[in-house]
Amino acid sequence: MAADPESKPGQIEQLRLRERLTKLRDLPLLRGVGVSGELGRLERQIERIAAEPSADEVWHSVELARHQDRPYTLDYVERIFDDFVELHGDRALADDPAIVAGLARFRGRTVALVGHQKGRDIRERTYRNFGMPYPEGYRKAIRIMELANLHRFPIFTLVDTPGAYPGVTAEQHGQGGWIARCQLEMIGLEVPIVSCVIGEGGSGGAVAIAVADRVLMQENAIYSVISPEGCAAILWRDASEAKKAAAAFKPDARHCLDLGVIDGIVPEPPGGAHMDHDAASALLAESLETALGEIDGNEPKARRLARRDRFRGMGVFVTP
Amino acid sequence: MAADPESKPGQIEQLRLRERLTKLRDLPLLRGVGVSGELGRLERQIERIAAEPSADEVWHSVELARHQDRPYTLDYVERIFDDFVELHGDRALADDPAIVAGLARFRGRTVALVGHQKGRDIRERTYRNFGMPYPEGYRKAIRIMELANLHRFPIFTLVDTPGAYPGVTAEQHGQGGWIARCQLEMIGLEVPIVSCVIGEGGSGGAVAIAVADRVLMQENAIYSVISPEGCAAILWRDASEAKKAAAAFKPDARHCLDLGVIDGIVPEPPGGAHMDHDAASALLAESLETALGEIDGNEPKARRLARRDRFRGMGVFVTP
Amino acid sequence: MASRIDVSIENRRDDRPGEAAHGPNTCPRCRSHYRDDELDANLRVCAQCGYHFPVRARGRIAQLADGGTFFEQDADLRSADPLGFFDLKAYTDRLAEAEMATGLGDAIVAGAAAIERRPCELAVMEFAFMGGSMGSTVGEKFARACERAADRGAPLVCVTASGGARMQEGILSLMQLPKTVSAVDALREARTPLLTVMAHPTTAGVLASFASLADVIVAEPGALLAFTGPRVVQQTTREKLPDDFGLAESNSRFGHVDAIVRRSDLRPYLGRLLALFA
Amino acid sequence: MASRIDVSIENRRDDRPGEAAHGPNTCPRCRSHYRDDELDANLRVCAQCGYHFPVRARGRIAQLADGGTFFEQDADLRSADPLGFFDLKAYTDRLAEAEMATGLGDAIVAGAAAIERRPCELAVMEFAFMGGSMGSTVGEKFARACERAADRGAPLVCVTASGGARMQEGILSLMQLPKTVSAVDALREARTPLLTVMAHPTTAGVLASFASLADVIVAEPGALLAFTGPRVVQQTTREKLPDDFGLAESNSRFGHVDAIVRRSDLRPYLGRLLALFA
Ligand SMILES: [Zn+2]
Ligand SMILES: [Zn+2]
Repeated sequence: MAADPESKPGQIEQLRLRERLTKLRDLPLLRGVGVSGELGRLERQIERIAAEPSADEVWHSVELARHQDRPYTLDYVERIFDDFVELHGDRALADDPAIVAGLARFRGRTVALVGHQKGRDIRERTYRNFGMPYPEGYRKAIRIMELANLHRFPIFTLVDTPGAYPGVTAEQHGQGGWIARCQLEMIGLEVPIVSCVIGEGGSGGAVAIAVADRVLMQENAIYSVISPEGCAAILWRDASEAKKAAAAFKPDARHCLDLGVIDGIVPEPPGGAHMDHDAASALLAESLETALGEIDGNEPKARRLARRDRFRGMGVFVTP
Repeated sequence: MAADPESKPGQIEQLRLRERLTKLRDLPLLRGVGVSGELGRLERQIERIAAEPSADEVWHSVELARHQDRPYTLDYVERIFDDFVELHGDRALADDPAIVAGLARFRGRTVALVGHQKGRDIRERTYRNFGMPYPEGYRKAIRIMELANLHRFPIFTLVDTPGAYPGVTAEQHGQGGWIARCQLEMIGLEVPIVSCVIGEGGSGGAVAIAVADRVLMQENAIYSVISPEGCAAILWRDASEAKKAAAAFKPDARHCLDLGVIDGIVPEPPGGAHMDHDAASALLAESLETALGEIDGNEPKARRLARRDRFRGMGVFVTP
Repeated sequence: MASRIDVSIENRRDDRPGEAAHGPNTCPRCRSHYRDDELDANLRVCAQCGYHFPVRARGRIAQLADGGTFFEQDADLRSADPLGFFDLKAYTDRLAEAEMATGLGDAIVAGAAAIERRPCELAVMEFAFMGGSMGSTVGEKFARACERAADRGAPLVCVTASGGARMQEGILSLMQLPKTVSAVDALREARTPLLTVMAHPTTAGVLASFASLADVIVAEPGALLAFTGPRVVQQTTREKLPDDFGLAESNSRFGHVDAIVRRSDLRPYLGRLLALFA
Repeated sequence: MASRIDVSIENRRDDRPGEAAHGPNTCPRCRSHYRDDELDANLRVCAQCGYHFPVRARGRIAQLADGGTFFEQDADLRSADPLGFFDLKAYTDRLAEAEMATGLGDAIVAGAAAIERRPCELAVMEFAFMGGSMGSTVGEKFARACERAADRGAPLVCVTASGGARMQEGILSLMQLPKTVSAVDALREARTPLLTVMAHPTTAGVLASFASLADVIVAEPGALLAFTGPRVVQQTTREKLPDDFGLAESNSRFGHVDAIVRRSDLRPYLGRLLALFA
């Protein structure tokens, strides 16, 4: 099976992989690398992408993406941005602490920032609901993105959630609908949007704020349709088979890049982002700047349509 | 004082009144009259506008506007429109029965309809909350108006509320903010909008859905910043002085027309709309059609700006 | 740690509270039993208690489209296996089995149709095909239906029944959310109406994408419409769930659907809407 | 029968729960007493308990605008009496008395200013002028401030304090809601920022129009921000009111304001926002 390193990927996949790798080698896809000058590392990463990552490598990403010392959105905000002013409330029902949003200065200009926010200690985790938003959080995100669109501020989103909160009230308040509306909102914006998955990109609750012109992932982030435990519980009928499940559905950055889901991988400091928040922030900042620079000059309507086309084209199917 | 028929209106008012009357005589402002052929009645109504209405006349309007047999929004909908499909829900929290909204056919075309809805019997009154919306109702209104705008359906709104609901939950859910946003929404729409006050046009809760290209009032409707009882309680410190208060703040259709707040008065059957729902509906339908016809052909952006200018210009002040 | 599950494609068949598995033609609410032809003749609604049995995609099309008007499109599209996914069974085997069992190439059937003499595009999901899960093929067929609708200027009617994204396609299945949302955005830009009929169950990734973005949302009585199903909510939060948790009736009360329409009324109701949007 | 009151211009001065009327310089929360110059030196905030006393419009401008930068506009605008309104007293007499008492032509002062060296338009409402009620003149001066802001491309900062619409102008006062909303719409079309500082009390017609439409809404601690004040809610519904009913803190919890900012922080906070929106 695919989780097993010696198994062969399907024919179609091999074809796609080869095509993508050809392009990859010509593109500065590992964002931030060029700036930090680690070109050898770029080479090595491309080699690693060429090889099917092992189950152990995939699982290592899962562990690092959830590492309790990993930087969260506000850790990056305080290191990367100046004059951050957090804005609160969905103007309807609540302010959801699982999503932070606001305005800040980045490289001398004003930008809007939206990100999931986990908590570091027990108290803050509870307050932030472990980074799992209610519909109120997505409404706040929509509001701030509309504000940014009106005043022509570029938008950065940082994605880091196990998923949207699966609770009774969240359902009653329209969790599914607001995840959908948040995506529709982002598809329609005329300002540049760069998203980066900085930890767990968990399912609909993650993609809700990741409909961007450029989608990045940190080297050890994961982005997935379901948690490994959830997948294992359903398909293997045993949540402890999470490692096997992760290897099968491949939530790691390298696979996401290969599948065309993300545009680049943001390097982390040696050992992972949790080892050095400052270094991780510097690398992320460079990547955000590079990615923004690529789309910043484009005509707004053209950029919006390119974003739509980007997502319209996602997926693999065959016509026999 | 002004409530007293023999008192003199102020100089500025006299000037405005004369100006408006000059225009009035040249315009088909009493909508529906031309069609129903009661030209003599038009003349008499103009004469009545020319005279300062008496306190009794104003109070009579207040009583008729609140008459328990007066037709409500759904009474008109079933008589004036075909194939009405009611749409429900604010997509966030609830469906507010104090506001009804939907799509229907009118004179062979599809229109959107939004209106306050009171209840006829005790049970329905409770269900409809006496026509006093929560923020949820205004969100539903916004949603349906956005739907109409997308699909280029003209919008009719029927206004009939004592006011937005003054309750704890309504406040917590942002009553003031949603009344404001509903007005902003209407200012921004590119489709034609015609509103008619069909009963009580009570304060912010009424104007929230009355930001239209043409605003009409039925002959015995009232439109006011506060209820007569509320005004009396505050200014006379005695709610039983409501009749005096009403005479002073002049919520009747003739005064609203004179002050430039509405564009026309929709005639009611003899004795008032409650005497003959069918006849009242026919007169209202003619008026809606006439008013829509006046704005229907205009270029959407120009119509939107004209609507904005219309409300921008409201009020009387002096620069000594 | 994230042990929550918000996409379940295998086990949502009987997620409605209080409804255990029975024979396919036994009413789970009142235990009435029917022959297939009896049920079909009553639109697969229990004549005794009004329970709405699931309807297969082809049966739904027969119920809704005017006779002889449905013209299927993209029937030849098939799912690839981009991840070489293998759990207890290979994804390719699951696809082959589902195709054998349903006679369909994937979990959605789409094409041109007329409902009550109103032309439209009609896309109907098939829950029997891997729990109606949305992979690249479902997303693609929905997006193409949007594009055909916009091109023709005909409304798109979509009947949804889905456990969510198809996890065997990994992250690409999640990408079907923004992909179908993009298609809806283009549809809206063309001012072409989208009407969804949410049948049991409409959950997770489908609820969290195109299904919720319709101009008008109609639900079938008793349908589960939830981002997260009751079992997972219960397991994750230990909350006591309301009896009607996630059902169409609850969604209606909370303002998320325009109307709950009984199956016997569905065709004329859609006909009226299509006339209004024509 | 409609016996509800949602606009009260006379009696909202002490609508905050648990705060009875005292001398103007006695803290209603901790009973500390101050001389005028003491209070002014501390921005009219109680040094003991942090209670925010009301600030008059001119005082607010002095607190917020950089010295010498405020340049008033439309100071000559005066309210007319379109209805010849007379209750226990003539409206014209009330206007004259309010002007005598406040030295202002109406309940708002507007003009060009700079806050922390950032140019802006500044419009400040005066509650002491007929309860900060909004009649045609207030609406006009706000609308003109919007237009000047859009023309100059400078953000508009508005400090609100109002009992609502001015009922002595009848329906024309209600029309100031859509009028100011129209002005905000034009401001937004010009992509010019609007920031509101909601001071105590911001209620009824002002909350239900321009104040709530700002890009960023800041509230002062303890300010009553309600469409309907607690007394009327209590009288009308007989509901038990939460202790913090309608207060800034409650509005913050329910998602209606971006931040509650203490008066001592207000000027630098606005300066940061203006820099971000520059
Ligand atoms: Zn049954
Ligand atoms: Zn004190």
